[in-house]
Amino acid sequence: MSENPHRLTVLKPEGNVPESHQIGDEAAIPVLVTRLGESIGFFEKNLSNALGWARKNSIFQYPFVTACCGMEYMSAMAGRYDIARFGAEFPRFSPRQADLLMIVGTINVKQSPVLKLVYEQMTEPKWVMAFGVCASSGGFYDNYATMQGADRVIPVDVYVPGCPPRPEQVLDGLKILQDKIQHQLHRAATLERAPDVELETKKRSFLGKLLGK
Amino acid sequence: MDYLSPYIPVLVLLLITGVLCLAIGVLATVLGPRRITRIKETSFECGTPSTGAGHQRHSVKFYLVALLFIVFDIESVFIYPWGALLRDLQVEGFGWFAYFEMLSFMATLAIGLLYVWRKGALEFST
Amino acid sequence: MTEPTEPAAPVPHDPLTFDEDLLSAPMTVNLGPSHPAMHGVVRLVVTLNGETITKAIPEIGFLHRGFSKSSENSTWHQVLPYTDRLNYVSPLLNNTGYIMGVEKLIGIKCTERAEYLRVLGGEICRICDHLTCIGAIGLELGAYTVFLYAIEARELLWDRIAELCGARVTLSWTRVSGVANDMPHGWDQLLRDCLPRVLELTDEIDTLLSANRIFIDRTRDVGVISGDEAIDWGFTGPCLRATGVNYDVRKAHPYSVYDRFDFSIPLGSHGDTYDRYILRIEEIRQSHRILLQALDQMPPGPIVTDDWRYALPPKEDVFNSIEGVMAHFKLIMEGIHVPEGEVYVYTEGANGELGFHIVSNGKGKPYAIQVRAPGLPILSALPRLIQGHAVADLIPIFDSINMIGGEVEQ
Amino acid sequence: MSQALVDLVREKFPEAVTGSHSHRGDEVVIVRREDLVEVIRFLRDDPQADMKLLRQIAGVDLLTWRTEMTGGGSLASIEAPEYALQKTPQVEPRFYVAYNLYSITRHHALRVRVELRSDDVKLPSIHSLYKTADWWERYLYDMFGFEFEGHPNLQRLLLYPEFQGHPLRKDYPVRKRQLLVPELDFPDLIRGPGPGPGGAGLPMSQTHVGRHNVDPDAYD
Repeated sequence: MSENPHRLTVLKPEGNVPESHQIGDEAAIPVLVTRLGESIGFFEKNLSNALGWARKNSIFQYPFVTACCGMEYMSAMAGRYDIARFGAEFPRFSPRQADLLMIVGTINVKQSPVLKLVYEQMTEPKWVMAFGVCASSGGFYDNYATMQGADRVIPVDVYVPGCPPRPEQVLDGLKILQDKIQHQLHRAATLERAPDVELETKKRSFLGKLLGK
Repeated sequence: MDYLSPYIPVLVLLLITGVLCLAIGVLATVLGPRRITRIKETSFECGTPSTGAGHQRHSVKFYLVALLFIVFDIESVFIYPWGALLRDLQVEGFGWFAYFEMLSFMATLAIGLLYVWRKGALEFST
Repeated sequence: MTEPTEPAAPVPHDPLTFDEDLLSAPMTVNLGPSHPAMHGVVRLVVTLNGETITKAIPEIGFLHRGFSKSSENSTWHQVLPYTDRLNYVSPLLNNTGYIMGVEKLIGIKCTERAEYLRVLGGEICRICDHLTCIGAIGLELGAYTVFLYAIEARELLWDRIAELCGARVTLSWTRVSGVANDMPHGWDQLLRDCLPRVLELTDEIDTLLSANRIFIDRTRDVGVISGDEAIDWGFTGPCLRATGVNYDVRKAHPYSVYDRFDFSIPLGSHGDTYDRYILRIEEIRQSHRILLQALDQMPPGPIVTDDWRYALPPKEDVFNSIEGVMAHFKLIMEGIHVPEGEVYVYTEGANGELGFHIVSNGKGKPYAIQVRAPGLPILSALPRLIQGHAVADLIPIFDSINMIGGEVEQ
Repeated sequence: MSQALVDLVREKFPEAVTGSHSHRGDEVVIVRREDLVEVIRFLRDDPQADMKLLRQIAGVDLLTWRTEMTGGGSLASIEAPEYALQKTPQVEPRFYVAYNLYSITRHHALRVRVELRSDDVKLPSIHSLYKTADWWERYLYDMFGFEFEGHPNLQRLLLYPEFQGHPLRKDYPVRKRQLLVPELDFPDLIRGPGPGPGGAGLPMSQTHVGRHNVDPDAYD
């Protein structure tokens, strides 16, 4: 990978890229192991499948709604094309409690730092769905004001085409995301510090010291 | 032991909910990944970097409302047991006494309410 | 951003007075762009004294997609999809507004049947816009069932729109001097069947909200503005009629075939959030009346002019005659040549008067095009509307002006 | 009947009105920059005109009025090519600002037009007459760079403060993006992985893939 000045040192997003064994090691290329079963032990495989099943069926979404796709988002959320049938019904308007960042609508240049900050503030495991063509590739707004797709700002897992996509397409995108979550490698509590950040020693309350947090 | 027997289902219920909450809490901390980064620690202000201090002096009005709430909430806490036991008291002949007792308790608080009302502490948007 | 508190003047302290001199620092709250109540595109920095709002600075532009610049580099027909995405809640009203501007520049008349079809589709979209606004008001005040009823009613209407125009939200259905395709066979009976259900749901919402004690307390005399000041701020549409000023473009300057229908314009009296809400419910019923009359008076005839300089020739002519092929090719490749000129055309959008200022230099592309979005002046008056109210009142006020990011920030 | 309005303005301000015409039913009055505020105050306060509603303030850049290429089928079609823009703008006055006024009680409309030269884009602000003019003037400052003297806070309305230039001017290219967040390295689906064409490290958005003014040897 040539040293590209524009390349942002992006954390290896644990959520949507199968976790490589050494987090933060640039050289470790996240190889998509063809047969997941052989690479890890029996217990780890079952735990990963169980965790994948639990996480895929209870996605809390953060609806980052900006433009016309919001109308179809309402339809997907409301009674007829109910997204609740797939467990993703509960919108959480705080990145702390959300698993899925749904970018619904156009991301223009002024909105890109906002989108990046919200993505960075989301807690792992996190996934991103680009809802609609404008979020996937800028749509037909190829001009000075519009980012040509949200994946120029943050890594995106699932692209839902359509301007705006019909609610069935959205549910199909959600199914694809759920399959991806199911087949990812989920590991137990990984307390690695992020490579480039060493938090100063936090003043820990009595309970904090007690629980050794 | 038979005196406590009606409470066994409640005990079982408490046990189950306790175990359930504990299990969820422990599982979440054990299985959930924790990647602490500097940006994640900053406060979320709808996507814009937060400005200004986190802790500022709140208006006194909030404190007043909280105080009033506590006063009248405790009052209602005392009324519930009284209401439950009124019938038994009446059987033992203390009915009227208990009734007037509670009436005087509520009268004093009513006077307090009147004072606060006249003083204008209830209008919030001054 | 916290302003320093002024030093309290040394006045003889009356122990019984409350917190006159216990000044606390005004708190600055940032209702940022990515906020559900701000529709994701407006950033409002609100300075609070306790609960009451003292100052609010709106910042917009988070959905500025360069409509004018992109339209100046597309042919006259290619601009249509851009106009859909201005007010994406009632897209056909934008299409009609823009195409009437182009027709006014060319000086061409739309065919009779197409006028009725435009009115039909436009009124259905107006009902959808009001339903979405009412659903949002209900949702953000906690009435989730109102939201579900409104979206269900809108789904029914979107089915009819999908059958008529082919798409649910982004229609691009009008063409110069006409519409893209005719009404499918038996569609008017489908519409007649679904309208009573829509009205039933609207009445359900009406009974749920309009006489609801909590709703009235939250919206009556909240965000009040007088008629003259509203005009000074540039209000039009339901927000202006809520103050009692009778200005509706369909009645003031009857364009298209609106003069053939009898419908009334509901007027409010207080100019507050409750009136803006109740007006929208009333306008749904008026639009329903227009729809029924339009269905009854629907004339037969062509849906687009046969002048091939401006309208695509029918397919059998394109495949069988050389003139058809030439006309078709030149229209697609070069776009229609609109005579030089500058025009401002205004129609009644769902939120107010939607104006297009179009300049043409005789070539295939619009030379300059700017939209008079009904939402922009109303949003600029937001700090004035929420001044002195509690933070909780900010949400219903913002919902009642029904700000649509797409049209305000083009 | 709004022709009577034009005559009313013409005889009230004979020297201020430099021209007037009517096109497709829209009355237009061209006014000198200095008397703009007077004319509009007269139109607003005069009971006969009674123009209480300022609908819109629109701006137009007449730079490529003659040289605009014919319309092309696709968006990637011909913008005004660079070489045409380097030449000094022959069109003088280059910009004009159109004030669309309307009277709700009289049901008539009028457009007041002020023409500006390219080197001197100042004109008086009318925010004292209409409260709605505040944001329209900020919009025109943002898009065209017109300085409205006397405006309370003339800042960009839609674009971010770091934006250089004024996009709705005809010499501003359509796709010139000024990014706030550096772009992620983006594998170009057509040309395969690695930085986009147009020199090492130039992210996709800055390139003009398949568009006309990219010199051929820029492709690596």
